[in-house]
Amino acid sequence: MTGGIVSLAIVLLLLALALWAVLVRDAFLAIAGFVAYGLLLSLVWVRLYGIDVALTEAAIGGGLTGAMLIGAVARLRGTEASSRSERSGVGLHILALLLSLGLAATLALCVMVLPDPAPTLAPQVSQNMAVTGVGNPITGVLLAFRALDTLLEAIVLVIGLIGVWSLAPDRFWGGRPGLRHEADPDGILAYFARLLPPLGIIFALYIFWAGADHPGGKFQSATILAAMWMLVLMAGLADTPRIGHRGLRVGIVIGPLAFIAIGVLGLFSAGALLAYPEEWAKPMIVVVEVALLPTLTLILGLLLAGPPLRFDRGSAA
Amino acid sequence: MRWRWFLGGAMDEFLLSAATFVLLMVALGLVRVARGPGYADRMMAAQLLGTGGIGALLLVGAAVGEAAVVDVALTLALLAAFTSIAFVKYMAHEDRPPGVDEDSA
Amino acid sequence: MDRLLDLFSIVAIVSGAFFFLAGSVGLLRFPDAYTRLHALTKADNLGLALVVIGLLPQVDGVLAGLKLVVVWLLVLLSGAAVSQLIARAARRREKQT
Amino acid sequence: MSIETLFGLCAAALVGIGLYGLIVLAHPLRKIIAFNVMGTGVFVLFGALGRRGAAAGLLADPVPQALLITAIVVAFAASALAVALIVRLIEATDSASLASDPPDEASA
Repeated sequence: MTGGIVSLAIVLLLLALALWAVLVRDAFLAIAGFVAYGLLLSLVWVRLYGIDVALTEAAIGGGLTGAMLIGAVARLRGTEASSRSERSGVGLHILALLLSLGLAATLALCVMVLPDPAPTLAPQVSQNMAVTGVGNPITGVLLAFRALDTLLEAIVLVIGLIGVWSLAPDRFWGGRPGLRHEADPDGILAYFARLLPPLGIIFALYIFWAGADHPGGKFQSATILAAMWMLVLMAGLADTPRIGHRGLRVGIVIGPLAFIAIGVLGLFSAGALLAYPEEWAKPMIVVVEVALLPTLTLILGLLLAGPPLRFDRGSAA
Repeated sequence: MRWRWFLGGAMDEFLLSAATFVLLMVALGLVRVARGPGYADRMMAAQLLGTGGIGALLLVGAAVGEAAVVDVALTLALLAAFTSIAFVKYMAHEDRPPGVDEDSA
Repeated sequence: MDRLLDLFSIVAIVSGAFFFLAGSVGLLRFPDAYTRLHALTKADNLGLALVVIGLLPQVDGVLAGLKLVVVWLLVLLSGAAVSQLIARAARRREKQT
Repeated sequence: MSIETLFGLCAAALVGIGLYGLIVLAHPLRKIIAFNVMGTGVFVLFGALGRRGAAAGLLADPVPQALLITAIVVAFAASALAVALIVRLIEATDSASLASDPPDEASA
């Protein structure tokens, strides 16, 4: 019973924050609301027994997305007023209201008439888990049963990063992403950025290792590592690498390449693309995970840093 | 976990009620963020949410008996610090009008 | 013994919840940014500390308990750094006006 | 009402709120936030469906959950690309308008 009350409190707060993020006038306040919304979502996932999802949401929704939007709004300050004058008419408001109410009502209706018992793949997953050698069913799905999805996701991330980079002005191609952050003279931020990353790295590696049998894995781990990297950059203790750097490029493609190589190997050893030969499933999965970790860390961090804007180490743009 | 055999579900109920209460307190604190007036008050929101969210998460986690929820709380603790820093960093940056330089406090 | 531990948990968590209440009330009622910051950080850190202490007897194993304490220490660390930065930003703003 | 239905209805409302903001808000950055609200609504719906599929000793169907992890990461990448595009657009044109050349035609 109390479980219902806490869920209801979460739902009401979630809806209030969503309305806040959409309706409030000031863009900065909207982002503050959206960060809060992201934090609360990890509670939703815990209530729905998706601890792996909660970990990912806590890392991405509660961390990276917020920092990215705050950085953007700080750069776009002053453009709000001009776009506010461009307010859409009453007719469009009413139309939008009707459309979104209609969509929400349709979805709600679908939720009410869902089939019972619900269709599920859980029995198939738990029957076949032993073959993969890992204990966490989510990791099993990500790297064995639906490995193609995960491979394509890694490739999508690489393409996304190329997309962000290609927005650089021509003269800065190959340069360093983002603005150079000055070292904080107060020293508190610098102190914090020296203290937190070692702890973060240890925890990220723990989450990575735990992913085989407990909630965790490369996505969550890579997100934490990327956030720690960005913290060091924000404190001005280090600079972003040049995007033309060969080592960086290798790190970015190593994950998908290793994944594809092992997938093709499966074609010969197990008779199907991305299949693992028996007995070898777990080592293969570990190799893919280890190769994907640097790729994901670099891509998530560099997506946050944005397109290259300068070459020198001084502040520019 | 231990209390199940002693209090039945009563301890779980208590933990979930405490989580609800903490969430409501966070919501109450957000009223200040909405009212402002300064950016400092708005920046406090990140801090309040981080702490309150982690507290509620730990309580719910103990109630549903998922040990891994502590890992989620740890992730939030690490990343909420990161977001708070981004908040303060960018807002402090934009607070400074052009031409006025950093005055060391 | 176990019943006593449960009682201990309940007392600690209720006191923790009280500090969350105090923090939010302080945030709403205090007159300026510095006092509000004071209310927020003291109350939140103590609130979370008491919740963590209350949960300690409820977890299985030393590692889980250790992780709970680390959560609190991390929040304490970031709370200290972030509130310093907020106070500085508020002060800089005040000087300008 | 079961928890899954509660979160399912919440998800439906989130999708509605997000869609409304996506259409009505003028500033592109705000549109991205609204779009993300809409997206998380879909995720929550998916999560509720996954929880309904609890079976065989698992507390939720792991297949939708694994896809959700993928989805959250891809949604972040897509938002990052959108933000970069918008920052570039605004810096190149000095205007936060998405309208085509005459400023008040089709202010989407």
